[in-house]
Amino acid sequence: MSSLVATAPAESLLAKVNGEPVVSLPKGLFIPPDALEVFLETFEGPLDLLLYLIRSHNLDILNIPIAEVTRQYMKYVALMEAIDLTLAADYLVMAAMLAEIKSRMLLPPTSQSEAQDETDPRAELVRRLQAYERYKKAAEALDQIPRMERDTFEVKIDPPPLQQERQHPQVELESILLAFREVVQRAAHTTHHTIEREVLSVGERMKAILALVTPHSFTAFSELFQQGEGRGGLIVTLLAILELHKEQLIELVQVEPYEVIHVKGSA
Amino acid sequence: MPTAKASLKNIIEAMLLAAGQPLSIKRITRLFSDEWQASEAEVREALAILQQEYQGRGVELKEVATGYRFQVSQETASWVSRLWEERPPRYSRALLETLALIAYRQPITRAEIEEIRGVAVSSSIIKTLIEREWIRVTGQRDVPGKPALYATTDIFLDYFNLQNADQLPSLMAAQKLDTTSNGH
Amino acid sequence: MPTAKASLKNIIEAMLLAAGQPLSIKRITRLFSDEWQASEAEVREALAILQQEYQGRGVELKEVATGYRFQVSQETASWVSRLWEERPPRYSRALLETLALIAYRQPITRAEIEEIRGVAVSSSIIKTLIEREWIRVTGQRDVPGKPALYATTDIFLDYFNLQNADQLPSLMAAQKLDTTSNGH
Repeated sequence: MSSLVATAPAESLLAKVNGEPVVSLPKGLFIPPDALEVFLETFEGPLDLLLYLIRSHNLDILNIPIAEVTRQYMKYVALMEAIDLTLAADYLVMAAMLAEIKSRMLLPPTSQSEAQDETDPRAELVRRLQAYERYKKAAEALDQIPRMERDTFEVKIDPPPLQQERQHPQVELESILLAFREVVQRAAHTTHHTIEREVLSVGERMKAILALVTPHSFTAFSELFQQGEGRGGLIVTLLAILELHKEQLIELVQVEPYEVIHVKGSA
Repeated sequence: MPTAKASLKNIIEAMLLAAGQPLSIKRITRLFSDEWQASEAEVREALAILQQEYQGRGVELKEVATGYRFQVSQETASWVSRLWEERPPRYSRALLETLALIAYRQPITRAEIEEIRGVAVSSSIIKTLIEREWIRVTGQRDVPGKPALYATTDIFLDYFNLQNADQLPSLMAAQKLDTTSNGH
Repeated sequence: MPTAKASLKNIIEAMLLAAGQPLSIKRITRLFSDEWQASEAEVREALAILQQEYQGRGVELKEVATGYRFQVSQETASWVSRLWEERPPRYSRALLETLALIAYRQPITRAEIEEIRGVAVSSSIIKTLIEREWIRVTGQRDVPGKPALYATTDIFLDYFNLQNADQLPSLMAAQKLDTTSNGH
């Protein structure tokens, strides 16, 4: 399998990822580092990023070299984190999915699974990538259609002077009041939601925990919980730890019952 | 391929029909100044040809004080007027919400309206409200870009039988309204 | 005196140029209902003649979802745009992809869009699309939570110069996983 990683084109230090300096950009990233953020922000999510990796390296979407693609994907995710790009939880979920497919492909096929289960572990991912690509292309085609305000314009000459009494829609004072109330309520509603999301997002917390733990050393379980966050914060942190553990992104170690639990990042 | 002159004529035709206001020969010529370098004489010539071509049609090209414009010809005008005699459509929710915010939070900028509503306010909404003379620009907010401040007019107050904006019903009244009528 | 047919054509020409929105054959015919008694066939014929007469000019007569309208022809459009300082609105990829999914998979819920795109759809995108009246809620999916179903509108089709959803560019076909592919 050919490596997708460029052989050290740039010697300058670009960023630090998990404490390790990044000296080379993934292949296909021939852009000045200051444009990096703009470039990374152009991805419309994990599927888009994966498609980019596959298409820009001319890989066969039906036979994705999953180990290489995963490695590349994680490199980009690490880069995004390194330059403090707000990383949506969707990227981490995809990372977990890739890791799972990778491990399933490493498993020797059992006789039973060979008999009735010929599905490629990559099948679901391929299906999703294809579906996304279809609509991504459709959106590009839609953008090409000649449209108003860009490729053509409305024609409008003045109405004839004969009609002086232009009919206007009638409006009740009541409907203005109701419109105002609705807009005020909606504004209050959205603010409320944003606050809730920011404080209690499991995805965000997963990211925060991943940033805290390293594969090389143990972190005390209790250190992951922040004082003064209240019950909600405790629950979100616990959920995030369980989720990360389920996705095998962290390891939990306890020497004896009731001993301190330690956490470390998966190698 | 049309000849250069035919195209100049076509472009001027389209400009006049899309502009929504009369265009002077100077302004038209200026729009061609960089690449095309059309002269005023050429523009004038194209206008003359257009004027001829539209003779005996549904619209005519007229020269008025501020320039040239297409207008509905006399023979067709009474028929065309029928378009506006039909029952006018209702205002969109977006328009009512914009109007409500201007009424209750005046003076207010477009950006402030957009921030509260969470979406862009289309220019046509502001235009419709100004055309109806329900809102007007009262000044500029003293921030970068000097955005226009909108407020309601006396015509707006008259329409709703109000003496001043303080007489607008309070939000409390809306709550009451809600309990009496169960929506629609 | 113009002949009856020529005048019908002239009137329709003037109506379409002054209306500021597409007019359907039905609506045009209705405007002639009392005195003139023009039939839909006659109106259709006049429109066909107009369409021909405006070929190769600065504006063209187009049929879109809600009716016929005159619009600036593509050859002259870039010149006409010089009339305004505002640049045409640009739409983000996220918005266009969301719109494409609604157009091709309607009716569709927000969660279904998110599943295909693999990322959350921001509320502001849905709001913008509704505000532009390109999409609307057509019902609710009969699953827990009763999520809203979105579909595109005729105004969306009008904006993109389409008569109906069948005129959307065709979707690319997906390769099958089980067939041996040799790339492309």
